[in-house]
Amino acid sequence: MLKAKIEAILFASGKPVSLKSLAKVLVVKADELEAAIVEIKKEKNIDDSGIQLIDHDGSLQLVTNPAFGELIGSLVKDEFAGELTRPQLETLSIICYRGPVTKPEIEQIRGVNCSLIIRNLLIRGLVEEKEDSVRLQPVYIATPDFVRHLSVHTLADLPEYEHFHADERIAKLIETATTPD
Amino acid sequence: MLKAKIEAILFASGKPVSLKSLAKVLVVKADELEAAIVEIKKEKNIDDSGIQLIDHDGSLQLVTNPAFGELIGSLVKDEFAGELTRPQLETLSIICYRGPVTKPEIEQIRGVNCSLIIRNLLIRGLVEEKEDSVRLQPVYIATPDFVRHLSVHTLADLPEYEHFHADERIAKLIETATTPD
Amino acid sequence: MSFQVALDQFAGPMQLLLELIEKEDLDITKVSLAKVTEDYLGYVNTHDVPSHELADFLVVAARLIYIKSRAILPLDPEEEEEADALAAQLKLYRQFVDATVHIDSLIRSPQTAYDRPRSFVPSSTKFRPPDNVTAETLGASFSDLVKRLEPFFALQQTSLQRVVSVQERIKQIHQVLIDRARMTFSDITKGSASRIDVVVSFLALLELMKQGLIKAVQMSAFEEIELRRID
Repeated sequence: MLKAKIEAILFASGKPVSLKSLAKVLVVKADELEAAIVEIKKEKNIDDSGIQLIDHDGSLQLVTNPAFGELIGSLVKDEFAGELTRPQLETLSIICYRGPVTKPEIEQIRGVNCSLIIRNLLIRGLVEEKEDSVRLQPVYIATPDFVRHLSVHTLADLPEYEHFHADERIAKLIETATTPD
Repeated sequence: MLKAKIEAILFASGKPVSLKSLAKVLVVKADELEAAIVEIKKEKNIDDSGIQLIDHDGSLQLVTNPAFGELIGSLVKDEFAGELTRPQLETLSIICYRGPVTKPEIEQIRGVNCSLIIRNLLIRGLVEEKEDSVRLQPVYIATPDFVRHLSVHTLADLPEYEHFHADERIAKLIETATTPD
Repeated sequence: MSFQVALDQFAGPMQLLLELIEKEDLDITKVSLAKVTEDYLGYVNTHDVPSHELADFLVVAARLIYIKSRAILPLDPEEEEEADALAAQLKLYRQFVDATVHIDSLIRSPQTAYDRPRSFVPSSTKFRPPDNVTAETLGASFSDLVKRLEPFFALQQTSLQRVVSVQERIKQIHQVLIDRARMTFSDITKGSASRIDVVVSFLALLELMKQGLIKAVQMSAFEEIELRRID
């Protein structure tokens, strides 16, 4: 029944729901919740399901199967279409692969000041800002809407994700490369 | 695959869809469609499914399992009642001090996408939407109900209204909303 | 239906550097950086880099000129580091070009997941006032917002003070030399508002020398650079 309840809540909200609030509303322990979610993913994240589950930033959301993108796109309006500039695309890619990532880290990779580009991505709802309790400065991650647009079930499904996200050498380069004042 | 496509269409449209238009969009015959729908009902219209399919007056719609009505109801109440979050309060203050103001203008000031927040404020009856003949897009203002709730005769009685309402730097920032970079 | 990416522009100085190095079939090393310095300066000189990005291009230009100037002299370890740092940064950037390709192809693909319109939105808008909002909290919230925007207002102000472009500066210096026949580098940079401005002047000088319009003479290192008109 837990599985059905989770499904009902996600369906009714139509937006990402955090694992935390799910656990609270359903009065279940984290591991029970986890197990049910694994089951739901197994059932839904297959070619033959019209509805699938996205898992991003500690939140879950039900979406349509990306394979039917063209079919659905012809029926409903997509608010997120539009033009991206090269600098925006570059910044967005860094945030998807390295997020949560700070502004200085992004600037280290791109070699340019990124304040205005990040602001623009924030306004367009493609990335969002979070406070990071360890780094004590804002960090940036992709929004659920953008993850949905990428048609992956979670960012870890991006091509070569492990390589870019966790690579120690990249981490070190970001840290040690001198900032162009 | 037909089953999955029907499911995806019903999910994304969020309202009843007639059998006629389904058959047209999917380019299938009525009896094929019927057969697929019978299958979907068998799968979904059981106690252990969070989402169910209802069939009314020649139209189909996905809904939550009515058994979870109370659970869902408690979530709804939370979202549209109670205290405002800090981002909601900030957006509301912009609409009160700078209204009538468009969504892109609010987003320029806050530096983040505000679609969901504005929607929430609208549903709670705190702000309303008007057509603006000059800007040719909807503008937002506080509702009379909300102004009364604030115990002021007019918004101009808000603290530092003159100062904030006329702030030149904000006016300049707003200007950039009409000229995308 | 999906995003479009405008391809006809540079994403930034790193992309430009990378393309120059790859065009020459070079590895990313400090030697290569020194080699492509002229091409890089040439690009910045002849293209209309947007004013808000020009500063970033010029910072990299300054680093390249520095590396190039040191390439002919024995380096002390500290200076070696500066050259290595730029090479390392470029290698890092190179890696993320692949990440960008992945994201680009995903957003171009017709595959897209759609979410569901909010279903439990109450059908009628009913007035549901919040408990925590008064005229005072609204005022405080707006006032906090204005405070938070202060740095942004300052940033806007500076980007409005458009950096004098290299082309404009070339014209200025050339004009002055038509009138005066000779002058010093500090005459030109005296009025500079920032270091970027000095770099712009320096780039303009290099260009004027290349065009054979002026001659620069420096008696010894760190001495004043004297500029003469070639008649």
